[in-house]
Amino acid sequence: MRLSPIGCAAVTTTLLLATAACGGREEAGTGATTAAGQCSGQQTTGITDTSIKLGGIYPLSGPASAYGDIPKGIKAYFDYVNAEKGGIGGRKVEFVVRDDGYQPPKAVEEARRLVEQEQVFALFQTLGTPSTTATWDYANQRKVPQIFVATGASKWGTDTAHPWTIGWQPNYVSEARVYAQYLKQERPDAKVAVLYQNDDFGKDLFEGFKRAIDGSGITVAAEQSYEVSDPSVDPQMRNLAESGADVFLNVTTPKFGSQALAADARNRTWNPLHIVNNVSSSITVLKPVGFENVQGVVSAAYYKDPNDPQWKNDPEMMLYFEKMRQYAPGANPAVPYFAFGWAVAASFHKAMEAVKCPTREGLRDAVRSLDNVQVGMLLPGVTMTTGADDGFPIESMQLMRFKGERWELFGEVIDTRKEFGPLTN
Amino acid sequence: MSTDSFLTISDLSAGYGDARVLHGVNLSVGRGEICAILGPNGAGKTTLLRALSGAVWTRGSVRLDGAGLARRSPDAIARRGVAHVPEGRGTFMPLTVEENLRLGAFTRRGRGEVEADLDRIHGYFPVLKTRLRQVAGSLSGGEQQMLAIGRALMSRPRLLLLDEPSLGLAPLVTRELFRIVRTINEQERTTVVVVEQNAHLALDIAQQAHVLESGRIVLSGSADEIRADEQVAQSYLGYRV
Amino acid sequence: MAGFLQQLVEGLGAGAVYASLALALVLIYQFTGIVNFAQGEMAMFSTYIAWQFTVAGLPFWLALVLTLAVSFAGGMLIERIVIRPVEGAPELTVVIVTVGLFIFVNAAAGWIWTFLIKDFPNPFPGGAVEAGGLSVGYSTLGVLAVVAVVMGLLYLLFQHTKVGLGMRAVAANPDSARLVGIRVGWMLALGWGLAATVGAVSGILVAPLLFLEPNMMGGVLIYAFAAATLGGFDSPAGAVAGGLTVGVAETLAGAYVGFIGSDLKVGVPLAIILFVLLLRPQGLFGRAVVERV
Amino acid sequence: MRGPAEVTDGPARTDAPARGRALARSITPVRRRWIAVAVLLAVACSLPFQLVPFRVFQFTMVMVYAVALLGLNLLVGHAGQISLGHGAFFAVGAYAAAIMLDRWDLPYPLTLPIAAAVAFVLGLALGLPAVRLRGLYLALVTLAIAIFLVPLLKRFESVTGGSMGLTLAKPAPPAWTGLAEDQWLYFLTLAVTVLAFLLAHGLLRSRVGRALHAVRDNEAAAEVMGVRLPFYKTLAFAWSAMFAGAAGCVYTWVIGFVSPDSFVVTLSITLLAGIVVGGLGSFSGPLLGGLFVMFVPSISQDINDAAPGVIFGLLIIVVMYVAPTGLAGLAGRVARSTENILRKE
Repeated sequence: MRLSPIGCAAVTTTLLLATAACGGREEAGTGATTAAGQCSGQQTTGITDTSIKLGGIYPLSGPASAYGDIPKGIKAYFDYVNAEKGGIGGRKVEFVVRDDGYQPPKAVEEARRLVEQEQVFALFQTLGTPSTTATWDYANQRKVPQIFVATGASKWGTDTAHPWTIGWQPNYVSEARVYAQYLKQERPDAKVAVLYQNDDFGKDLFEGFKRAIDGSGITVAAEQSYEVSDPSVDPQMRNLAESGADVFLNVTTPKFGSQALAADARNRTWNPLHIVNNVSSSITVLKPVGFENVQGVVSAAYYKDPNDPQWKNDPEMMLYFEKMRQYAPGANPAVPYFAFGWAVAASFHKAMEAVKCPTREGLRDAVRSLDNVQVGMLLPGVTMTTGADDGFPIESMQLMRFKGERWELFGEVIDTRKEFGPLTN
Repeated sequence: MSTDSFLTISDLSAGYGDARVLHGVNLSVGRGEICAILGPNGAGKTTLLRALSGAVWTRGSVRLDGAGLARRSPDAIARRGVAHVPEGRGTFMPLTVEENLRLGAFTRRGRGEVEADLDRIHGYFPVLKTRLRQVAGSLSGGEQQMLAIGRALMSRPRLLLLDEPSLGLAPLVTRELFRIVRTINEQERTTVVVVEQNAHLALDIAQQAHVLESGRIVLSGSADEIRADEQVAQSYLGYRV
Repeated sequence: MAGFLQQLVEGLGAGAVYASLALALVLIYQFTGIVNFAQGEMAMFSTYIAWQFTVAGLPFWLALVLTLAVSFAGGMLIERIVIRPVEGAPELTVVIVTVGLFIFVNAAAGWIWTFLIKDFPNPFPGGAVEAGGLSVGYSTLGVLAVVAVVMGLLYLLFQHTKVGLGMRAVAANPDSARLVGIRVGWMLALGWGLAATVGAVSGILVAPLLFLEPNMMGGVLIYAFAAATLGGFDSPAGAVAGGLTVGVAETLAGAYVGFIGSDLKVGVPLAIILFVLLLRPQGLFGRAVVERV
Repeated sequence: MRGPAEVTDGPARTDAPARGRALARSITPVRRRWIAVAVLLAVACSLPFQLVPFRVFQFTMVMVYAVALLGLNLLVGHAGQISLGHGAFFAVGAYAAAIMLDRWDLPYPLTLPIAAAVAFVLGLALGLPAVRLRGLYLALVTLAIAIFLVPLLKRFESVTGGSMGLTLAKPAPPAWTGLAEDQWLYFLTLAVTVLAFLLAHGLLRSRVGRALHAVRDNEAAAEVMGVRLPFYKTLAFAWSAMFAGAAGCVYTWVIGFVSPDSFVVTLSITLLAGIVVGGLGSFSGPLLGGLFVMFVPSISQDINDAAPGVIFGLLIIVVMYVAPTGLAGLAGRVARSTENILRKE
């Protein structure tokens, strides 16, 4: 019974024909259901009268694991709503979290798993620009809502080919505009030194800033980038200090944010106005540097920092602390990632309450027609608004300055859309 | 055989991995004797020594002065007084000559004794004394062989295993080396098992000898008996009786 | 000129940090021929232990001593439990085991202490020595001094103690070391323990500068590799010299070579390594390995 | 799936032991290998018709990794050189394909040979200095290349899209096939994989393969025997880079998105771990390694949701304990012992 290559091919073909004849695969849409009545024909996969299934993709392993805390805040919120409020509109929320290790191919795999195997109603948060970019074509082809993605890239709002994908947090370009606006008022001829992370996030914010100061007296005196794999940004900080700039824009993620703040504090010959971006403005970033070293630092915020004593008696914050202790007992509620998760989950709650049809199409339309929706964990005056020509749910931020042991908000809430006009590509 | 058997090997098999090299070797060596192991290449001579010092797997029994050695680790056997000068001399190349010698005394305590032993070794091998600070790797082949034997003696061994001490040495140097081995044996009553290609030399200093072929002992006897054996003479001594 | 000297000093400070981890890498490589990918993560874990001690209220120096002791024991334990079972396996298998250890320790640290950054007490005062326009931070001086002291202690250990001699014998010729009665297994475990201790020192030096979090040592490890390659993987003194060279080269290139800029400065140690290896494949201080047919 | 199972289990389950033994003996190792390949191919061809698209995608990625590991196997397993930078060649292939698709609108089948060729040439260029290095030092130089590639890709933004990366349309299935997109991508990848395995097989049986083995087993002796060492070492490096580049190209087809941060050092280290875990120098090593790289991280998360890395790290260590020569070696051991049991029966 010697098998030649030809024989091998013959066997293969036979088997192939046999399998093709007897078994087709389960069609991709098995389990896919549609609604009747007024919402007829719309997809109801993953949602029933008593349940909603959502899927999120976060880095739980690898170098970006810090963000793995966000889904814990979300889960705590949903657990609370499920147990005490009977779910969202009577529907208990199930939130499935998958790990992509911040790797795009893994994100694609997990998105497919969530949609095809877990049969989720929607992808609720994919974290990071690369992972979201790798998955949004798929989500939109499958017509699965990919909502409130955890990245501030501006393309989620400006793109028109992916109606099923939408962001949540203020985009990095808008944030840059807030800082530019502040400088135009305070230091109209500022010379700015910029430290930025050499990836989509840092580039987006830095480019946005450059565009926003175009035509003003403000100039970029020096720029330095770093890679996430760098051990330290100290060399970059030394080079920036030599520029003699009078403003320092710190566009970093937490660890590097602390390093840059510490380097600025150590250098007693260079004392610029220090603006740290929102990502690194958490108390948990400032505290290791020492509060005495970060006095007068400026940043912008849109949600409440649980470490900030001014929210001590805020009802939403009190609820947050109480329910976090109850539903996420091991977690420290002071970690701002938990609060972020709480805020975004609450935002989903509001959006879900506004849907006309409890379908995927209904959710897509609801998150694209938010009208001044208030969410307790967002700063007073910061609301969610979207529309046919507005794909950015949150576009308002408020400036704040560090004083004593907390941030002090100052000035009005800046609605960047009103202030600078809508963001376009 | 000798009346007072110091090293007793019974039914010893040994090898590497799946390959068995020794097949049930029996022999005994008297206290203070020099025993030569002869045989063709690949007969298992080196494996026999490695089996004695625990570097290969073994089956059977090895007793040194009544105490079992088989299936102990090499370092444990070394601590029981067996010094093995391996094929290729086992020099610690990057270390100095003095450090090599001191390593021989690694298992011993008592600083004074070690210093005295260093002097004793210098007595046997004066050339080493002039090179104490030199890196051992820079020594010539003969000097390295002296160093290896000196290192072995530093442990005050009860049993000295020498593997091909003449390998790669000039005839004059070899002769000198064997003379010293004889002296050591006489002065310190150290029992010696020597594996040697050069059967003449080995038989000159040995009291008894064994011929190993394909992992089995094929001939045993006193050095003179072996020398007189026609077969051995033909195969290993290069002449007919 | 003062600016140049200042950059030089800063480079030396960064280099000392790389050198300390490179030293730990070299210690293990010398004895086992294994590049321990988990070295940086082990150092990070040790640093967390030290942090835990200080948070519990122990004075810094006591916490340091305890941490070094725990790290030493931990290093030996890792050798006994994790590395020993694959001792006879191909070298690459052992290397991959250390990769597994890397992933494990990193994730475990995040699991136990979260990924939030922690501030670690700086054992050195904050000021700086000012001289002729040059300002040398006490912490830079401190790091350099600690690395020098560690080097000195290692030198004493290896050159002037019996254990050190035994360890060097194992590194030079493990088979022969066995034949003179050295317990090679224990010496290897001792080597791992020692490397873990030196690594702990490295982590504790790094933590006040970079802030403590589970990925703290990832970037440092790359530079430590470069340092060890440059100095020769079998030479502790070379590792230190290599570390300082890499630190200075990286800093100067980032500051003065316009085209390179801060984003490509990681290419500088790469270029150095490549250049050195092409001229001297065994590293600056390493011994040539001659393979016989 | 029933068919293949019967073929493999047939001799074991037969009621007449004597006939079973005779049959077992009549199947020589060569024949057994052909049968195994045939079965594997048959299963591979039927998979996309049996599984949901998500699983089809997973197996597509397994093959992508397997092709990359095939290259690494050539270098590490057959030539005995260690590379910690194969993620870089993978990235070069991926980017070459992406740039061709994005900037020049080349038809995608053309991108495969070109991307492979680019990686080959780059491997040749980097292989020249690598000739002088060995073991550890080569590993570190290749590691440095992998690290350096990321900022380099970001620097040349006009070509590579910078840190934002490039997004591309995936190859669409031709209408006549009647296949869905995931199935079409799967078969494209399968074709490339089969091609790659045939090529590697041919390479190893050629003069080049024999020379490589000589280099691995004893470099100095090989040189004495007249093997032109620098030439073959460089060639091994280049071939190996080529396979990684081809894998990268297919990756671009399948994922439709490349960005510098997708190809960080971890990818290179994962690939090396994959081939060692899979089994160096064996035919099935790359496939098993691909399965490991693809599935074990998800399994880790299923075991420990809070810290998947803890489980993943442990699993790597455990596999190396159980199978120090890789999963392929373990599979071989299991097969041999089963066979022995059959014979004795």
